[in-house]
Amino acid sequence: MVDAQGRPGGPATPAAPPPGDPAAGAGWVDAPPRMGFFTDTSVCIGCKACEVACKEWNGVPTSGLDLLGMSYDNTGALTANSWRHVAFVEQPRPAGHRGGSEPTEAPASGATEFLGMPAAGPPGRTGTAEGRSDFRWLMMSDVCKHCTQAGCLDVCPTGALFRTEFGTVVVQEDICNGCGYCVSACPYGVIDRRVDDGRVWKCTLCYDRIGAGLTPACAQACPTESIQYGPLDELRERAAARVATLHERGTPEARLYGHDPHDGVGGDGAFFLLLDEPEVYGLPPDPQVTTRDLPKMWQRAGVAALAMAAGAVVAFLGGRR
Amino acid sequence: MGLRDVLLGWPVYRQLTGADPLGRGAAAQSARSAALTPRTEAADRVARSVCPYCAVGCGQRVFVSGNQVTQIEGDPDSPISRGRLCPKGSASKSLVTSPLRQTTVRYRRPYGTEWEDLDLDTALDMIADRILAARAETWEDVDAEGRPLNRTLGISSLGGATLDNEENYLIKKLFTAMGALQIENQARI
Amino acid sequence: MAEAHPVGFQWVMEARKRGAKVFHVDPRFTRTSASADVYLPIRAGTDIALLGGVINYILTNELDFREYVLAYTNAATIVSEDFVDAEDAEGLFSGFDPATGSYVQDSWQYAGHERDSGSGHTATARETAAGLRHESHGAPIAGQVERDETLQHPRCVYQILKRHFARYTPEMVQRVCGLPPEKFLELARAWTQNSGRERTGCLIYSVGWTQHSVGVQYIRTGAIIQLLLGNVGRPGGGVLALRGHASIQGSTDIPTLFNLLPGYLPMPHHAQHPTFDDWVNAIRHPGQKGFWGNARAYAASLLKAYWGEAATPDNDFCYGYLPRLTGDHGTYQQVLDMIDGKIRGYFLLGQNPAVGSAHGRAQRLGMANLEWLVVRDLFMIESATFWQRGPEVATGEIVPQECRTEVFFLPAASHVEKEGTFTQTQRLLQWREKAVDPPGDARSELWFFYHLGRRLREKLAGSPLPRDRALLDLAWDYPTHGPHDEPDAEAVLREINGYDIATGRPLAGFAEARDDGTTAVGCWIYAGVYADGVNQAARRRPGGEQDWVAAEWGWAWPANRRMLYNRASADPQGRPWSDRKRYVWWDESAGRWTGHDVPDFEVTKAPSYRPPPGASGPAALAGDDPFVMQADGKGWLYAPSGVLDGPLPTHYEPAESPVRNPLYGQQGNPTRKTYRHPVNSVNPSPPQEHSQVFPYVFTVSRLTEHHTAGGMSRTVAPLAELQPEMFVEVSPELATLAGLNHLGWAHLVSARAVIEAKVLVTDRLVPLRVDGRVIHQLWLPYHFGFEGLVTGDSANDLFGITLDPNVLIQESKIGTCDVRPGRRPTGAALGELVDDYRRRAGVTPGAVPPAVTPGVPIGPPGSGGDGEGNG
Amino acid sequence: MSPERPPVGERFRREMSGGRRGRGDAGLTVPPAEFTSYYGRPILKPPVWTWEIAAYLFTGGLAAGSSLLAAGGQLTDRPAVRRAGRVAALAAITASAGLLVKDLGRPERFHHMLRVAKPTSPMSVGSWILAGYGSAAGVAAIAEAAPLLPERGPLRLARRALPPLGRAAGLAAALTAPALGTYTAVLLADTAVPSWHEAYPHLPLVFGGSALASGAAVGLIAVPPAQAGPARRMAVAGAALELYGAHQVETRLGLLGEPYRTGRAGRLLRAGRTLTAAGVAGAVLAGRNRTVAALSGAALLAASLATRFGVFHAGVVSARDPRYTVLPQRERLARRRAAEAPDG
Repeated sequence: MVDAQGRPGGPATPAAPPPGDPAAGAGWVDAPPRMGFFTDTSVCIGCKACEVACKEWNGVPTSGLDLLGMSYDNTGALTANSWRHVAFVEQPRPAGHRGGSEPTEAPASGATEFLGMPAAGPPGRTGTAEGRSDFRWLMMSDVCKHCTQAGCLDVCPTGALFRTEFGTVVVQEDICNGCGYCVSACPYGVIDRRVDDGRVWKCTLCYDRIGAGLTPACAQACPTESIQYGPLDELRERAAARVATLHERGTPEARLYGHDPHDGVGGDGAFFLLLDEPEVYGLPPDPQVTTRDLPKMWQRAGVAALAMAAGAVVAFLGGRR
Repeated sequence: MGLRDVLLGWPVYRQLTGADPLGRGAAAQSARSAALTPRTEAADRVARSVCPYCAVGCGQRVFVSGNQVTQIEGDPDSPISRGRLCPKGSASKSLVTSPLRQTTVRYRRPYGTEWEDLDLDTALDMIADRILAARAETWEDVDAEGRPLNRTLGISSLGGATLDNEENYLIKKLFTAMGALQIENQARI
Repeated sequence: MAEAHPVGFQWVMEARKRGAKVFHVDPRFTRTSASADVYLPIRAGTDIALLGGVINYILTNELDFREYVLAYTNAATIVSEDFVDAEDAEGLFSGFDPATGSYVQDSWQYAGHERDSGSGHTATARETAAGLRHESHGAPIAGQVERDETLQHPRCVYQILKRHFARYTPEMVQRVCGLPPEKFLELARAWTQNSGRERTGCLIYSVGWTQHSVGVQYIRTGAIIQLLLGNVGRPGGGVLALRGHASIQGSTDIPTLFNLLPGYLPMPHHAQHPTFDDWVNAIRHPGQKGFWGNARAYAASLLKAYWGEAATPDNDFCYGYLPRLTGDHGTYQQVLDMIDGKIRGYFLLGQNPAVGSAHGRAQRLGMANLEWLVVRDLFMIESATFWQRGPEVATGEIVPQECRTEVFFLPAASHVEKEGTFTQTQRLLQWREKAVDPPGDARSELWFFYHLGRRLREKLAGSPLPRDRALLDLAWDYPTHGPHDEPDAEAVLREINGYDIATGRPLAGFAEARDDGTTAVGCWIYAGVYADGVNQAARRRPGGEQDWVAAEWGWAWPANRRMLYNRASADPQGRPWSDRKRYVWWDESAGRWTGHDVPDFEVTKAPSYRPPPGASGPAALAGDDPFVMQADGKGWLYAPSGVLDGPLPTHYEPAESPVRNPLYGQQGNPTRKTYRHPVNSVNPSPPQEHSQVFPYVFTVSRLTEHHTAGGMSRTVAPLAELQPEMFVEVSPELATLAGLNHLGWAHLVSARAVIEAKVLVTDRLVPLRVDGRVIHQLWLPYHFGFEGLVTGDSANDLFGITLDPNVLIQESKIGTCDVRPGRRPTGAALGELVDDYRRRAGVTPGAVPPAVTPGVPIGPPGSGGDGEGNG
Repeated sequence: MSPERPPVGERFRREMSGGRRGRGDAGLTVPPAEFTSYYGRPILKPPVWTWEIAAYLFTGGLAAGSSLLAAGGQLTDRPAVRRAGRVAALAAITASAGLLVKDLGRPERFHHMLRVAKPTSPMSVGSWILAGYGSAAGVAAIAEAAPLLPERGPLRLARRALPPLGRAAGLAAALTAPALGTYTAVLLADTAVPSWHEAYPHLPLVFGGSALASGAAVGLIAVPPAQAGPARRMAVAGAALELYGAHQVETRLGLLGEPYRTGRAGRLLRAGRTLTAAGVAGAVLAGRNRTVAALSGAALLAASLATRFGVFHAGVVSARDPRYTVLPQRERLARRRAAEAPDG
């Protein structure tokens, strides 16, 4: 099947640094508490202040001028030129994912559904105000997850990507040589190479600001505290309380994403409260750091290398002269 | 920089000798990264201002180095905005430092097809002359029944909602004294 | 609110966190809807029907906050027996004068005051947008009135109100607005349940209410609900206007408006105000209650501030220097006059009418027919380059070589390059410090107008002409500083605040203004902003170090009061209505009003105070008259004066509507201001023929990512990329009907213009079922124009010019149009397309549909009035 | 603003052309759950690597195979084999270095690769392997130039010292060659690219086999048939490894095998297989004919090239379509939840 070596996500491999304290695992002595973002999409109003404030502070160039027709999303994704990205999802129905058992009016095909895209027809499905009364407009400010086990950092061959004393993951622009490995290693599709620059760029969690005790630009600007910045432990507690409140108030679909230190990346330094399945927002449902399998990869490569050597030996010794 | 410094600065050496053998954190940090500080800390001065866009009146802090605005961000002290800004307010630095801003007087002569340059002082003088001429040509002393009018309907103005109270005060005062009453702004729109 | 005022919206989110329920009413599902508990899609232009339904719900079920209503509103006041309600006359109130299309208000008055009301005929009031004066105070009427405390008298306001809205049932709301009754009832229930002694609800609006031909009455309807529910003058209550420009409130307080002088003093009218006394006596009603009674002191002090030593009691403080109104001199009248060649010169000060004003083509044609134009802005805006790059150049209507307009573009200083105050939406003045010098030739308006005035006075020096006296006698000596001789903004603020002329001492408040020439006050409502010689607007005590009212941040007019009419937060005896809603109350032991805010009341006047007979002004206010700027001290459920299109709000269809008014024979507001000018055409509405030529309703508004006409956002890269192109939002049903494709092109046609836009097909717009028909609504952002980093056709080009009668604000929140797939034609074909539509719709350019719908009976206009409009 | 940069939407639209409203893979044992993607946009960033990296996979393998061939020749005293192998190895590794530097966003910073030594980064490991291997392969190849040096004069010493140095270097290169030939499989697999990552058990075989086959091809082309017996056998061994690995990749990955079977990647991999079969058949059946041997060698080189590009493209495709990201992860989640359920 898909994952031949499929296994339930368990604790991190012994080689990995202890969960929750990546800074100590990266050689930082007496590191300050791990800092992060909690992005509560249930209060996001989609204003994009985070996108702009980030650009203003970090001098990020524009992404380009192009109407994408993806609701009010015209930057498209997290890119080298958008370190915060607000996703907009227009939903005529309350939830994105349907299990097979649920009755649904939609065809049960494995279809990639193009919301609002110029596909087979306009996206209207019901036709009356009443029928669309359960309409939702989800907004979510996405950002680099600053994984506890960060694939980008693991694979970076130059040390341009490094773990800071705050437990965040930062690209050093003076070091990066644009090899592009991190781009493919990120399970969230965050880090990206800037076309006319050649280096990769992403959220630094405002490394310069937080070093001076300031709040990152996006969190400082956010009008509704959808983006909260602080010590990760504190944020996790706050987030759990918020989910409980939402469940109490009749929003059972509220769930956290990236908060679990036991998930495939050891938990995110920037985690989220979502109101639908992650993939609805363009997030992977079960990301895993690729280097988790690295020991086994080297093992298989070793076997293949031996096979190769053996092949050569046999070729020379095995035949007549 | 001697060979010794090169070696000491080589992250591989730090990997082998420090607490970060895998080269993922402290050992990989560059000198530039270690020395990073926010540019707001280096500002010569901070002006306390107010966002120029909508009428919520969010507080802004304008950081200046030399005569250059280096950052504009929300003022956490403001009980109105609590340090927050919307995308427009957050773009204020780009607004005031935009390369598209016009910084010289431009003049289009009657029937002209292109812009021309004009000295600011000359422009002011030309405008004053045109006001006086328009006033002279269109002045109304009294109405048909001899009641005072004291006005010109030859001059109009539109704008003020993005300006300061002090500016609106002088605008209204001067226009009123010159008898121009067709003064309007966005509040009518 | 989340869409256009995101940072203000944090307080709504804060309230939601504490359990507040948020309802959002909008023709389209916006970012605000996404954050609301309940979203109500409504047919654009029908808010009075919806709100009237709520009033009916309150009165039918007797859910009003009776103690508040009885004591603080005019519910008990008896109205003249001459009054005939619109309910009884197909939508017209008594007193309509068809000759002027306006009302004679005598029959609307309180009983016993029919003749001495001083209001009378409103034709002139309409021409001069007199409604704007009431931003700071009520209309002048007599203070002492007949009342029925049982509210049973058939002519008491309460009963009139009840009858007026009796037909605004949930079913009628559905017929008019397209809202399902259960949604309406959810709103009505939540609103009433969340009001009263223990709870308050607030109502927030913006130009979605004002930019209508019945705009003022929308807000009146909201105010009636809030008064009935006791939500005015109390914390968490109110009718809150979200204004859209940094100091648009300030530019009304210190007006750059034709009909006002600072502090809402009216610009004198040539016929009504020949003398200073006539003028002052028209401002305040003799014998009225309240603080507006001191208008003479405010007026005299303003003239002293203007003309200084030249203004003396003997020469009526140079009152003769003031220019006089003769009618409508508003911005739309001006534009039509420009087209007709009547105006020589035009100043644009940070404003871009080529994009931002209704009927963009008329705006551009007008500007192309001036002698000279001065544009002061940060960027090269459309209003500066219309002669070179405007759409009319493409169609050949403007030929640069034949366009005579001389254009001066003067770069302006930005908000960080000058100091001064903005007045934000809650009347709060905040001082801005200067951060840097403006670049190059850029200068502040303060610099420009000060030096322009200086130069004009130099050029006129020694002039013997009487007309030049006003300029030469002007008090125009402000201290300057710096290499460019920048005038001192703080000195101007000091003059605005006012000072004692003999000592130079800044006034502590407007109560110190005198009518004898001993004080000069530039704007009486701002008196106190420079109290004690301290710039109070520059106060910045951190919010975290203050209570939630934060009285030491900036300065609010009047008297640093953060909530108006806050006496109403206490009961008639001066006790808080409830503990959790305490705000301002009477401290019996100290013998004064106290609380979290500056009391909006004479601070030592006991709740038990009753005025002696014959008192007037503040002394006539009883200890339980909280509405101190109203002439009778009461909140007005019924407006006997001051509102020109009726004492009670009434649902009229917009000037352009595909729907016949389901409530009345009268289709539109009979008093709306129209212009017969060849450039201005109005799409037909029922019962006129051919309304189906423009079958769809369109509405325009803002996007979070852009600002007004785009001059400060389409020019800024990080904003431009977020909304990079002009688009139109349509429902999937309309897309199917009209053959539109997502991200394809469409063009929209009205009798004025055709514009094109990219199509966004979205479920956020829904077709509404109205009176048995399906009504499709389209939405457009109005930010786009042909300059800047991102460009597109201007939505405002589609609108014609029809105005609200009270304040002369245009109806630019709704119009009718047709929509077709593909790009619009260019060149001459563009005009032909619009001509063709006009032909098919039977529209004659310049013709205006009748004010009174044919078949609606018109009663006698009554007597009185100024007579001028009758000619 | 940089006008030369393509607008952001162009980029997305290009990327989205890979995605489509496709049906789920018929070979899946469980019907795929319906899911809603974000406008069909990829969740992952497709690799920014361009053809240089795919080409490097080939040249690196070629170098590794060639060094093994050379070492075999050296140890079994087949000078022609040794010489061809060493020269081909140097040429291939030089090309590799050039391709790798060219693919960098900041080529002038190529030396940053040796700034750190990170066992967690296959590229870092590869850089150090490349540095070690490259030096050895270079010395070995240069040693082949010893006979050309003058017998007198200062270079006389070099002429004498080079052959033993070359022998040592040749062996060193051969020892590191299998690592060079297979680490690139880890390089691809150690990413979030679904079809690369899930193929990690099999890709090393494909790459190792392909490297071996391409080394053998050098022998077939450059060595007289009389000395080319080992090369022919090496071709068989390499082809066997490669075909076995490729078969595993295409059949054992479920949905994620799809990109290897369809589209451009599928065509390239099929072409690779055909060429491999043809090359091996030619070598074995008619390898004593110099022309056929050379043609067979060329076929094997082309096969290796096609296979590398095929694997490369399959990964890119899998990263571009959110299906390949979401569906396997959803299944993994479902399995985990089932395992965590109280009833087991």
